[in-house]
Amino acid sequence: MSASDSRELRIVGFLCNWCSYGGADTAGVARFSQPTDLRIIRVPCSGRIDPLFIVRALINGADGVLVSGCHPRDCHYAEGNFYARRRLETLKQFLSATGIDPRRFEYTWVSASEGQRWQHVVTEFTRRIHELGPAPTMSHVSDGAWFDAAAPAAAGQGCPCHG
Amino acid sequence: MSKVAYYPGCSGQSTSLEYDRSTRAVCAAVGLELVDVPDWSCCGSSPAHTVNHVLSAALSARNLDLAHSLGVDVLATPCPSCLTNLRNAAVEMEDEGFRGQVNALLDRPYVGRVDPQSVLQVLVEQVGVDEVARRVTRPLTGLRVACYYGCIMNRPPERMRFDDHENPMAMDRLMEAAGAEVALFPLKVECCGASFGVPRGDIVARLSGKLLDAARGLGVDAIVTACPLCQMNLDLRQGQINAALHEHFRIPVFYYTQLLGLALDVPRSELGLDRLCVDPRLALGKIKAPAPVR
Amino acid sequence: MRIGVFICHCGSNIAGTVDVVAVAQAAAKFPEVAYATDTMYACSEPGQEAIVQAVKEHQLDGVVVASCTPRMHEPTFRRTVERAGINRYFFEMANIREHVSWIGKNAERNTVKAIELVRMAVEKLRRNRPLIPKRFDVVKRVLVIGGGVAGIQAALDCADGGQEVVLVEREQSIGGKMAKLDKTFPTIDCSSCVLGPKMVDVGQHPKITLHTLAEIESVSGYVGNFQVTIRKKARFVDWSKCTGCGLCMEKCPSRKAPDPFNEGLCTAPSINIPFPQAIPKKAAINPDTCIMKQKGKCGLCAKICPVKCIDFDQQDELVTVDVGAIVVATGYDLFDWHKYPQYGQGRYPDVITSLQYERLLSASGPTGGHIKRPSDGKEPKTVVFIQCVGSRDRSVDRPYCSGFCCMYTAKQAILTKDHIPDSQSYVFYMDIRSPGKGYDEFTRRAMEEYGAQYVRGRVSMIYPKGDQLVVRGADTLAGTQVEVAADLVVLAVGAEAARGAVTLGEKLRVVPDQYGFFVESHPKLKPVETNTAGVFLAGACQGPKDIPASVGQGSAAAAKVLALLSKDQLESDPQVSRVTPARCVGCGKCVQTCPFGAIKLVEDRFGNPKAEVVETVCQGCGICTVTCPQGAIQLEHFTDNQILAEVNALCPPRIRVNYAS
Amino acid sequence: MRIVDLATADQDFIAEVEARSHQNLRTCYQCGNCTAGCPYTFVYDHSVSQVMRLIQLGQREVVLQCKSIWLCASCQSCTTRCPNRIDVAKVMDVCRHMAREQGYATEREVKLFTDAFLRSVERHGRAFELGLMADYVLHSGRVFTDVDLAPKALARRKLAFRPHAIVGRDQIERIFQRFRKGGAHV
Repeated sequence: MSASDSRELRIVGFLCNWCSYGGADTAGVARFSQPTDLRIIRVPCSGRIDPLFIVRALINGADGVLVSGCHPRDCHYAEGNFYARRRLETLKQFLSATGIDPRRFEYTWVSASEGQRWQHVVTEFTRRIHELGPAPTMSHVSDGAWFDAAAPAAAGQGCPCHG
Repeated sequence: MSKVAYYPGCSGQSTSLEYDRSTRAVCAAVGLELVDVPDWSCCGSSPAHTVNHVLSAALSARNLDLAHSLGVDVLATPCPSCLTNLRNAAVEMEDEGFRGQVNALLDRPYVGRVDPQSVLQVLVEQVGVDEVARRVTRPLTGLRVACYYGCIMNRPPERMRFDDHENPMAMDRLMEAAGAEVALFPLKVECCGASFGVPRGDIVARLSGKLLDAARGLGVDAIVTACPLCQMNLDLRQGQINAALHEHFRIPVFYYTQLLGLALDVPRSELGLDRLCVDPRLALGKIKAPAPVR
Repeated sequence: MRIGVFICHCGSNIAGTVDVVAVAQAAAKFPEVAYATDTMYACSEPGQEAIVQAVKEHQLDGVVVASCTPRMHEPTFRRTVERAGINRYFFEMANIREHVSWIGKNAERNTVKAIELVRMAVEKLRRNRPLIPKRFDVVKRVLVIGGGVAGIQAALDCADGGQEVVLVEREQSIGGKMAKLDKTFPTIDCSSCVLGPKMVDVGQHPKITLHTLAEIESVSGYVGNFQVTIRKKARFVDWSKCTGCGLCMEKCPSRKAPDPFNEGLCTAPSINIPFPQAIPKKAAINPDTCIMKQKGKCGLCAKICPVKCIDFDQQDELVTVDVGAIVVATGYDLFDWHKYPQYGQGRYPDVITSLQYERLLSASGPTGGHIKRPSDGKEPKTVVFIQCVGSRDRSVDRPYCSGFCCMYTAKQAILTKDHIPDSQSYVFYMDIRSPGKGYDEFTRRAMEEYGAQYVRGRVSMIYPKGDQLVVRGADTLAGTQVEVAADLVVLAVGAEAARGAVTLGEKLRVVPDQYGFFVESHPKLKPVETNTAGVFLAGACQGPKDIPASVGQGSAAAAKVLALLSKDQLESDPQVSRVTPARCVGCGKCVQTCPFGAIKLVEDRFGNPKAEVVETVCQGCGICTVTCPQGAIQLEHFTDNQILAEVNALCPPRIRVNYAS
Repeated sequence: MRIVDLATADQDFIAEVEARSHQNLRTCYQCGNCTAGCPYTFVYDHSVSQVMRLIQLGQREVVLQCKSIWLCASCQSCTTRCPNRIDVAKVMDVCRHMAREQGYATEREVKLFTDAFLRSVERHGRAFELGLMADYVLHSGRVFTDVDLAPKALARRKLAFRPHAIVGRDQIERIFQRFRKGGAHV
C-alpha cells in the first residue's frame, strides 16, 4: 500500500537545525516530493532531544517518531549527535519493554546538502509506519507505567554522559 | 590439498582437449584436486544468453546443482565463456523472481550454492603464485611471451571480481613464476572476435589480426591464452587471418597451462603441444634448458 | 498574550497548493490568537509593514509568520517585530513552503498540515520569554587558511582594510595552484607575472603575519573570539637567518625525490626552495629524503651555508593566536587519474596530467619552457587532450563538472601550437563549458585560429604502439570510433576537495558536502558565509572555481570580515542555557557534557555548588538540558515545556487512564 | 536520411528495454565511451551509443532491425567503461532478444549459427562441433564455411566424430521444451 493513497498517519520528526532541518529544506527547494504525514519540530541539535519527548509523542498517539541529526563528526556543536546517538540507542532498546513496537521509532543522519537522502528517509520511514498501521491504543498500559519503563532511557542509563 | 569441482566445458572435449588435459595435469602437479562435475551439460555459451537469459541460466543451473552435490564451495572451469554463464546464472538467481522463472524450466528447483571461478583464479588465489614458483623445476628461461586474457575473464569487474579488469596480471605472474620473460601486452582484454569465427570470419580476421600484430610488435616468441575460443581464433584461424589481411603471422599460441606444465615438468603427453596449429617448436627452442622429451 | 498570525502566499509558491485563507481562518480560532490573516509576500516591504501595522492596530505582543524556512527569513521577521516594538523572541515561524507546499501535491492534505504547523508555532510562542542579548568584545584580527590566490586576495583586502591578518599555508610557499600555471585563460596572461606581485605584497605587508609549512592544529571559541593553534612544522632551517641564497640547494647530494612543485616531472634536492618566486623565499629540508635526517651523516648544507641557519634539531612549533574571524581558502586537489585503469595507470610515461603539462610549458619549469615528453625528451608533434578525467563521471564518484578544464585545455591547445607550430592537437570533449566573459570566443579561437581538432566523445583506452600512444575514442558527431596515434597525451584531470578538508572542517565546524567541498550558508545569498558565524569561505574549497571567481570570493570574504570586525562589540545570541539555582543540585553533569566549557560550578551564598552558564560562551546546543537530572538547566527558547507544547499540539494527549496510579 | 518524429517515440519500447535490462537508460548522456571501446564498431550499422540514443528516442523498428545488436559479442568493454554504470552489453542483449521474438534476423548467419549451436545442445546435452557445423552449413547454404580448417583440425584430433551424449540429456531437452512452450521473456 502506498503511503500517499491511504489515510494519513501521525508521524513526528525531531530535526536538528543545522543539518537535517537544512536537508529537509534542501529537499523542499529541489521539489523532491514526499509523503505528507510527517510534522517537523525544529531543535538546535539532536543532542537537545530528550527521549521523553519521543515517549510523550508515542503515548499521545503518534504512529511514528523520526529523529534526524548531523552525521557523526559533522555536528555543528562538535559532539551533540554523539550524545544523541547514545540516548536514542538506549531508548530504542527500552521501547519494546514498554509495549511500543520499536519500529515506530527511528533515528538517522542527514546533512544539509542531502535533500535526496532526506526524501528517501521520509519516504521509507512513512512506508514502514503505514505497513505497521495506526498505533494501537495503549489503554491497557498505564501512562505512568510507560514513563517508568522509559525512564532509564530518558535518564540516559547506560549512557556515559550520565555517569 | 585444496579440492574444487571441475567443469571442463564442451570445447575441452574437442577443440581444446589439450587445455583440459594440461589443466588437469598442472592442477595435480601443484596439489589442487579437481573433482569432475558428474554428467555435466553445456552451459549454453554465448548462443544461449543471446537468445534468452532465463534459458541461459537454466542450462547453467543444472551444472551448478550437480557441482553443489559434490559438497564443495568452488566450481572451477578453465573456459571464460563457461565461467561467465555459470557466474551470471549464480548471481542472477539470487533474485527470487528470476529464480522462479528459471525453476519453471527445470525438472527440480535450483539449490546450487557454489561459487564459479576460473581455474586461473583458483590457481592464483588458492594455490598461490609463490607455491607454483616453488614447484617449478624446468624454468622457461629465454622464452618471451605475451599474455592475452580475452575480453570476459575479468569483465565486468563487479561481476567477475578477479584481478584488474584493464590490466590483469594473474597469467603474467604465473608465467614469470614459470621463468618466462613476460612482455606487457597492452591489448590483454581486447576481444578477438569471439564466436563469430564460423558465421563472420571477416570479423575474427580483423580483430585477432590486430592482436597478432600487437604481439609481433613486442617481439614475443609466443602468445599465452586462457580461453579456448581465443586460442582457436588466434591459432587455428591464423592461416585464415594471414590470407584475409595479406599477412605472415607465425606466432604460436599456447594455453598457459601448457607452458606451466613444461615448467613443472609434467609429462609432455599430458600437454598436447602437438595439437597446436602454429608450430611451437621454434618458440620452445628458445628455452635455455629445454625440458627432455619423454 | 495577543498573537497575530500571518499566512504568506509567497506568490503561488505556497498558495498554489495550500489554501492560505483556510489556514488563516483556522489559526484565528487558536488560543490567544487575536488576529490572523493571509498576505501575498510577508517578507516584502509592504508585507513587513502590514505586520508592523497589525501589531499596533491589534495590540499584538507575539507574531507567527507561516511562510518559508526560518533558516532563510527568521532574522528578517525578528527585525520586523522589533520595529513594531515587540521583543524579537516573541516571534515564531511555521515552514509551510519547503516542508509543505513544495513537497506535497495534495492541496487538502497540505492545508491540514499547514494548519497544524501554525498551531505548533502558536503553542510554542505562548511559552516564549523575552530575551535580551549580551554584548562582548571582538578580537580585531583575522585568520586566513590557505595561501592560494583566493587566500592571498582575502588576506590583502583584509590587511588593506586595516585589520591584522594571520595567513597560514600548508606548503612551503604561498601561491597555490596558480603559481604552477604557465599562462591564464582567456587572456594568456603570464600566471606568475600576475600572481607574483601579489605574493610579494603578502610577504611585505606590515599587517600580515605569514606562517607557511604550517597547519591548523585546533580551533575553539566563537565568532569574534576564536582561539586558534597553528602547528608550524619543523623546516630544519632558521628562517630568521636564511637569505634564500640557494647555495645549499646546489650542494645537496640527495636529489632523487620527485619535485612536488613540478608535479614529479623532475627531482628536487632535499633542501629546497620550491620555485624562484617563492614567498617566503627560504629553504627547508625534507626530512624524509635528507641523508642527515635519515642516516645521521652528511650535513653538507650546514657546512656550506654562509649564515649558518641549518638546524637539524628543529622541532615543530605550536603558535596560538586569537582572531575574530576566519577565512577558509584551502582550495582543491587534482583528481587521482589512476582510478582510470584504461589510461594506463602510470604505465605509460607520456600520459601526463594537465598540471604537469603546465610545468612543461612554463619557462621556469623543468624543461625551461620547451615541450619535451617525459619518456625520451622528444618534442611531441601530435598531442591529444582528454577532458573530463574525473569529472562528470559517476563510476568514479565524481558526477560534478569541474568547471575550468574546458578552458585550460583550450589554452593548452593554443600554447602547444605557439610552442610547436608544426604540431597538431586533438581535444576529446563531451560538452564545452565556457560561460565566462570572453571564454567561448577563446575556445573558438583554439579551434578556428589554432587548428585544434575538437572531437566530441570520450576516450575508451590508450595503448602503446611503437614509441607512440594509440588513443581510441569516439566521435559521436560522426557516429563512430576514432583512433589517433599520439606522441603525448594530456589528461584534463578534474578538481576534488583538498586532502584534509574534511578534518579541517571538523575543527572549524564547517560541514563538507558529500565530495568534501565546504557547504556555504546559502547557495544564492550567502555564498561565502558558513553556518558557523565568523567563518567564511573563499575559492575552490567551496567547489571548483577558476581564478577570477576565486579572487572574487577572496574579496567577498574579506568584505564580510571587514564588516564584522568594524564593530567593537557583538551581540551574543541569547538563546542560551539558563540555570534555575533552586533546582540545581550541583552534580556537575552539565559541566562535563558541555562541548564548549560554557558551564562552571560556583558556590552559592550557602556554600552549595551550583552550575552557572557563561552566556557569551554558550552556543545554545541544549545538550546540558537533556543531561540535567533535575530539569534545572533549560535552553532558552527551546525549553522542555516549549518542545512538549509542540508535541502536544501535534499529538493531543489522550484520556489518561490510570495516570494517577 | 531517416527523419525522426520525436513526438512518436514508442514509450512502451523504452519501458520494455528498461524493464528487461534493469537499466535506467535516461542516465546515458551520449559521451560515446561505449562506441569508443567497442571492437565491433567497424561492422555495425549503428554504433552502440547510437543504439542507446535510438532507444532513448523510442525508435523500436530502427533498433530491432539494426545489424549491430546481432554483431555485439558481449565483450563487456562498453559495460566496464560506462561512466554512468549502465550495463550496455545487457541492453544490447535485451534488444537482440526482442528482435528474435519479433521475428527479425538482420544478421542471418549469426542467427543460424546460434540456432544450430542450441539445437546441438538440446539434442546431445553438450555442444557437438562437427554436428553443429553440418547443421549450420545445411541451414545457411554456406557449404564452404571453414572447409580450409578441416584438414588442420582433423589432423590434430580437434574435432570429435561422435557427440558426447550425456545421461541427463533428456533433462536438457525438457528445458528447451518448457522454454518454447512458455516463451519466457526476460
